[in-house]
Amino acid sequence: MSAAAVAGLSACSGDAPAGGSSASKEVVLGILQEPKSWNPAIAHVGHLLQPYQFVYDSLLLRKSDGTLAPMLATSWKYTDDAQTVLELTLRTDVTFSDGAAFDATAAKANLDHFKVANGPQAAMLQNFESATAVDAKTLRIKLKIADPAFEYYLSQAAGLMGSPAAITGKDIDLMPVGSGPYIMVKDQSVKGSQYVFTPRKGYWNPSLQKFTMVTLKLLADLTARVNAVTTGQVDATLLDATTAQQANAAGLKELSWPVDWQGLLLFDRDGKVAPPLKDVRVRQAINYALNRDALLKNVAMGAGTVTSQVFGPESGSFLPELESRYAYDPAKAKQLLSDAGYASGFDLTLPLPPGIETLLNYVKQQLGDVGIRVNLVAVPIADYQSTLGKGTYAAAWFSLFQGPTWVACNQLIVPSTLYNPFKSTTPELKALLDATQAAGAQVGEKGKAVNTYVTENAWFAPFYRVNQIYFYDSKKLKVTPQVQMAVPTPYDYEPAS
Amino acid sequence: MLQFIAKRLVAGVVALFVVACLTFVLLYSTSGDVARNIMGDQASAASVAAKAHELGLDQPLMSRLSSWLWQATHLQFGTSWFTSQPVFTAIANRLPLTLTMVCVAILLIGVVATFLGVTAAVKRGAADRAVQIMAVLAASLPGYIVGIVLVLVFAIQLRWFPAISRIGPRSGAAVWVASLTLPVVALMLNGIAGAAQQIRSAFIKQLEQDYVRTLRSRGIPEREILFRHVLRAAAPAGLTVLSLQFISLLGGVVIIESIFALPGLGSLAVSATTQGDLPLVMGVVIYTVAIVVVVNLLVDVANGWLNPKVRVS
Amino acid sequence: MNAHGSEDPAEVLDDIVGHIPPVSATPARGKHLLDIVDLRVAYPTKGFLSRPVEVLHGVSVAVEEGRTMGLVGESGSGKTTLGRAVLGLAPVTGGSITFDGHEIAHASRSERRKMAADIQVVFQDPYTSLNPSMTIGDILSEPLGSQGISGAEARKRVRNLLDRVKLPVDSMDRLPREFSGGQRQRVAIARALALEPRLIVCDEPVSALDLSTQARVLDLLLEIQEQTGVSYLFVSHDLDVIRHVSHRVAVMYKGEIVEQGLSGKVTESPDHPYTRRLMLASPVPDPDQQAKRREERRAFAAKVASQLGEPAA
Amino acid sequence: MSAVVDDVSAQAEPGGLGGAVKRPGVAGRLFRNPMGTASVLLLAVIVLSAVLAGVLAPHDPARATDNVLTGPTALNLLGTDSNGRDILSRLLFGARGTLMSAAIAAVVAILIGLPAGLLAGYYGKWFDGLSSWATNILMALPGMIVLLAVRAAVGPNIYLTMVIFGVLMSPGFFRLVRTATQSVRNELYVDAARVAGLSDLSIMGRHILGVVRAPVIIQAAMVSGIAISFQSSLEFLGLGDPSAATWGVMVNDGFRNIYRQPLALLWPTLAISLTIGSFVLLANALRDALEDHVNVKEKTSASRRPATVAAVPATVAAEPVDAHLCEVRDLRIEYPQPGGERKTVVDGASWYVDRDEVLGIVGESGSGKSQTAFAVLGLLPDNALVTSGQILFEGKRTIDTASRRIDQSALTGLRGRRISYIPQEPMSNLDPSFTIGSQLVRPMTRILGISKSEAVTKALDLLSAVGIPNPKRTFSAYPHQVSGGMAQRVLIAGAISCDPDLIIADEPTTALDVTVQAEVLDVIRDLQTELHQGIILVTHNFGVVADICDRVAVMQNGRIVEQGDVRTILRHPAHEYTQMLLQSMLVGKPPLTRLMSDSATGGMK
Repeated sequence: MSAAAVAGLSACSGDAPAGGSSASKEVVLGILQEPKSWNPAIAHVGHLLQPYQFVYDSLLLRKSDGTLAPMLATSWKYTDDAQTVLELTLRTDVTFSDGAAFDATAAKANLDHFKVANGPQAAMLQNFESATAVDAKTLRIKLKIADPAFEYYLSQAAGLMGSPAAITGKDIDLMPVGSGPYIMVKDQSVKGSQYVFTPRKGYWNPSLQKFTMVTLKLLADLTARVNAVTTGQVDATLLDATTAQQANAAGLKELSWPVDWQGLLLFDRDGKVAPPLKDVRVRQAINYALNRDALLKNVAMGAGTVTSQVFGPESGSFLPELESRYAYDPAKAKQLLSDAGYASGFDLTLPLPPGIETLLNYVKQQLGDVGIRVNLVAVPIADYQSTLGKGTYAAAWFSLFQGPTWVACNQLIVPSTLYNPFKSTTPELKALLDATQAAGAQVGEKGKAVNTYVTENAWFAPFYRVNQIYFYDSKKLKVTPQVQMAVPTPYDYEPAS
Repeated sequence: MLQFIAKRLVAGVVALFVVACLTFVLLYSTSGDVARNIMGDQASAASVAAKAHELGLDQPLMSRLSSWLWQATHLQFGTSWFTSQPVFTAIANRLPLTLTMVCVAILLIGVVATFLGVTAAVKRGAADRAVQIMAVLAASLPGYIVGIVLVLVFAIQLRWFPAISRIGPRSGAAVWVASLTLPVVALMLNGIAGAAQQIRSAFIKQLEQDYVRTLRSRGIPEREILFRHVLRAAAPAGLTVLSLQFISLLGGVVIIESIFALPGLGSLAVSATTQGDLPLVMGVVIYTVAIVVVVNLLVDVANGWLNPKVRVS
Repeated sequence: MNAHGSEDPAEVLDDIVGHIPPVSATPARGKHLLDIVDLRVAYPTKGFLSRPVEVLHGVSVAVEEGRTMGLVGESGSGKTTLGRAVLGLAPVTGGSITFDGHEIAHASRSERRKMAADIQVVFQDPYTSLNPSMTIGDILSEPLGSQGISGAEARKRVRNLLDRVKLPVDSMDRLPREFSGGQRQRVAIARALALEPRLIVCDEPVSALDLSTQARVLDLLLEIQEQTGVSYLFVSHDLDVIRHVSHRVAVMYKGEIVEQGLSGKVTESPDHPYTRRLMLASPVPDPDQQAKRREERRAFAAKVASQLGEPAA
Repeated sequence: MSAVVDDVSAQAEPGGLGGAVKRPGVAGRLFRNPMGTASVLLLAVIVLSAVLAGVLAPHDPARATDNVLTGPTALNLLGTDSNGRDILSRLLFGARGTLMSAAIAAVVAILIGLPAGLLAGYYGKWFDGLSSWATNILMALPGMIVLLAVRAAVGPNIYLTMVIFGVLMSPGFFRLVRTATQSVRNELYVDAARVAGLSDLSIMGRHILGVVRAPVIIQAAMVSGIAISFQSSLEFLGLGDPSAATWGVMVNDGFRNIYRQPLALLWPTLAISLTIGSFVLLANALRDALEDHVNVKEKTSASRRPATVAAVPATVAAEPVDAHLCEVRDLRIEYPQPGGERKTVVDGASWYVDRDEVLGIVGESGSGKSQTAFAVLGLLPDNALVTSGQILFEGKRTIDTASRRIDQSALTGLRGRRISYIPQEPMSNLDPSFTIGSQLVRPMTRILGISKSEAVTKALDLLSAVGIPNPKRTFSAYPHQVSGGMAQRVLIAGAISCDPDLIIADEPTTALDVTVQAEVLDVIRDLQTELHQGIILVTHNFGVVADICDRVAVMQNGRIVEQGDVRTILRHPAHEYTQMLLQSMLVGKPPLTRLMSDSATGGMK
């Protein structure tokens, strides 16, 4: 009820240029993270993809349901059986904000740049060999080896197209130069605080320019976001289950969709740091010891789905029967530990990032109940990923998004990933992975075997898929969630009409 | 007087240099894995190593220190690891807000605390006890508690002020006033009573001086004695109290900015610390210490000016 | 001194008499217990590279066994510094101090400790010369303890000391603040006597005391000298006190001795104009005699001034 | 009064120090203060509950349950946190971590600050310079920013952070100890100890540690409070160690769930505030206890302000037909003592002074002579009680008989205009911040209502009248630029600047050298001969009395024992006290002989 009043206050207080009737088409979104650089090659996923999409178009568009649609590329297809040559047909009516025209040469330049720019998602192009501008509107991409996720990548960070002249320049860090629906208003944007975007004149697809102004306000702190969205200072933002009640009471509209799975990654499958983990029975015992329902209820207020597998329902390799593969059974857990020779339990050290202590305290409690003595060691968030990658810890909690089959395999299972610090593999698994990689359209089906293998061998101890809980002011706008993505894409917001 | 100022200036620069060296060594001797953190989980080991090289993390500490110092003499403090922004720019963007808050707060503390302190010193009795009780209360409540209570009451419940800052680069005065009222009040509350108590002591000490009695014996009105003579004599002590308050406000602003999501130096310090953005942390330390050095210099000069022994010689 | 010092008529005169050479610096006869020859003392000053300030410019004075050497002078004359130099409490930069044939001007702390039994002190201010938090018993046994006397023997000696300075034995368990100024000075004398020294430096021992108390303390000091044969180096600004207790007298002025000799001679019919001025300035307790002395003083000042061709103040 | 009276002054010294009154120690005084008792008790409870947490806690503080964020229930008296753990039990155990952090910070700060302060204060020289320099740098560091930097460098290690915080807090101790050591080091009793042959180490142990002990405890209490505040702030920001069990971590947890269960935030903040508050109160109470005995002594010399007259019926004397310039009748001034009794400092004193006359009020310390003078000026300390008597200026009462208060309205018209004052200490009685000229001019423009330029001319005349050779230079000088003798002349010039009828001179030459004293007395005498004021000269020196006074009143223990013509009193004293005082004079006595007939064997009664 007061949102209108606050919005009015904001309009007259000089936050926004005098907009008259168009004032209602301005939107303020609360964001959790900000881009490190506006270089499109530095884009990431989720929170760190959304801001780029306001100013950069991608080659392909990933719709809110996860299906791919034309964007800068009007059509695309693999031209060989081995699925290693991909040919895209590009739009010819697109320009970048610095005036340069978008064509196949520009697209090639972007892919080449992405490959060498050493961005956090550089691995997306690990199978990319070369790109060729056949003509102005035809781009041919050659892959070293089939990559079932490649089209998906072109809708993500790897597909963002910047002006070829700008992306290698120095200024790109601070000022984006793309072909996207909006341009950043530099003198109203402050790092660490807010970014302001206005529609770009002459954009090829005005239907994507739904707002007269978009402000992204960085609010890393959850309570600050609750305060901001309930008092109408931002129009939409991500909260969580614990704060949902407050936002609902303020009359905000709630969206809820699963994205990340959370659980323990039992890295040390060869027992290098924690010998007990070498035994599959011990890893299974950990899985049986977890009371997932209690965790979900106590920590996430039930907003999610318990699971025993790491592949998500939309991944293509999801197996409903694995959902409750390790139902809560502490007696069985103790039995398995006893069988493995650890009847009196063992010590397990887990790294503890800030903010996760509630969850891990429960995990510690539940594992302790079957005799596994968990020691939590605080690790700053800044060091958390690198600590995991160094193999200091035999197991660790993490929250990871559930991508398509091959994305998930690449992220979690292959020996080269950060989340496999001990490079564990077996010949059997390797064969399954190879088959999946080469499966083409059958990637999901083949991936099910990988899923079954890692679940049965208890490579992980997943807890649940937690729901993203997103709130927005329905009087001002309408939001559709983006599947498998932490926050909606810019295309998912529209004014409330 | 000029020599006096020059001496203090040199001392300040030396202090800055020492603090810079110590902070640099403290920060950078333990930072090994920041490249992985910058690059994210999908980056390959090779690209992480490349990043580390790009940041100069493979150089010996002392050579990094000397190159930092050399850059610093040109007012270049490196580039943020996480936002690619020059540290100078990042801080320059945020400094005005923080300085505004701190300066407004210190001015208000100065005025209110002087009023309270003088009242307590002259009236004694109930006024004195009230100031003492306030001082104990204020010292007992950490800044974050005050901040949270102010947000809950005045922003969430009463909606008189915004819960989080609405300040942007082109915001008008109205936005600044609205967004900064609660934070400044929160900042002040902790300092005001303590400063009042110290000003009270300084004032009483001067009231007990022999010359006050002699002035009274000369028939000078009490009000003139208090405000022309005693207040002036107590001013150096009061200024010193305020300069210490200023230093503590620069720390307190960290908490307050975080609670009110204000884009100032304090929230920059917190986010840089959380991320391990060492160039920014380093820059924030140097800037705040430089500000303190300047403020202390101003206070020294003011005190020197107030003291005829320094001024006249 | 100060920027306008020379305008003070008293100091104009000071400058004049300061240029007159010292009178009758004849060495004292008899056995010298303490011999100070050409003593120079300079205090370091604050600040980097600033030169030390010399406060004694080559002073020679001697104390005979069992006798009192009175040292008189006004503030800033260096008389107290001379006493402190003998005690090893002032930085000696030149000359010698010989005690009983031993050079002690630069004695080390351990040599000093041995000497503690021979040279003791009574200070001016009986309020700060006793540690307020120690009982009289502790204060008196402190010097005994440093010479290895403790326990029952120490207590016995403390009792004797209290008896000797006419304080009741139950004073032992009391704190200094329970005693009056005169009583405290008795405690200080008892402390000086604890090790049965041969020389006591009395630094203005009665100037903080009331008239009647001063008389009693002087009586006590004289009585102790008769009984024990101790020597005194007696420092005071009061010519009357010096005349009363001294066998020989030295007059100090701006770090130098301007006149010394037998007490009667120096204090009754001085040769040096400064001593004469000092004598004429101290008032006598009879209106008519004082009126006469006042006239003498004025006449003398006029004479000195006219001798130097300047108008009288 | 007591068995140990040997000196007359013993009976009359401020604070009644002559007797053997046992005063309670610092601890005793601390507990006499309700705030002190409360803070000690509260801290004791907090420390005990931390120590006995294992016994007292109703639940395992680490036991996570499914009762998440409940309010207070019978099972969980204060409710549960986001892990369903019992908040009460966690508060009890959390006190350990929080108090330990405070203790670490305080101990580290003391371990650095105390020895460094002792060494710097005692030996000075290069170490003092170096450590003071380092201290200044440390004090210029904003603590929170440094702790953030430390956190960025070493990670969420709360104890290590507190060690660094202790280093940051060490300047407080350093300065405290250094200042105390320096002042004690210059005390004569330390010199006496050195002369007695004590080593530096035992001097520090015996004389210096005792002095710094209490201030260090006070500072430690303050630092402990600040440390808890900083530590919980860091944890609130999420920069603490989330696996540690401290109140700050509980605050962080509570804050994150503030909308689900505000009580989970309330309890730990309450615990933190109470603990910090106790430390602050303890420090305040300790400070009060330490300053207690100083206060009693200082009060008598505290600011001279209008005094209250107690409601005692006055003996209303008949107004004399031809009034003296100033007359004091049966004046009685008392001070309340901490114990509830009153100390009488002036006990029924009566005297008068006329125009063109110098009255000497002579007596030893504590005789009440200065108090009488200040009563005439109406500048007694706040707590002084005028319990009887009257003061008449030209027959006009300055003590209001109806309200029994000093009639400030009457005195405001007199003070500065008709009655003026020459103080004892020349330097401390001039405001160091103003030029001598401005301090002379302002009363004249105010009282005489003359223009500023007239006042300047008159001030220059006055300065030359009091024998200052170059009035213009002195006029524009600051007090620190002139000598003590000159300053006293300036004060005399000030006293006569508004042509007063009565000058009250309180020991005007005591602080001066004897040669300067003679000249200052000359100035006063010459001015009086010319201007014919009445002068009340308070002194202890019979020589000064003989030099300048016409009449003398001798005071002892607040009473006038004898008064009369100066020659009569000095040559033929009637009262034994006056006789004894004159007997103590050294002038004319044979040297090296006893002065007192009862020499040193006892005291006067």
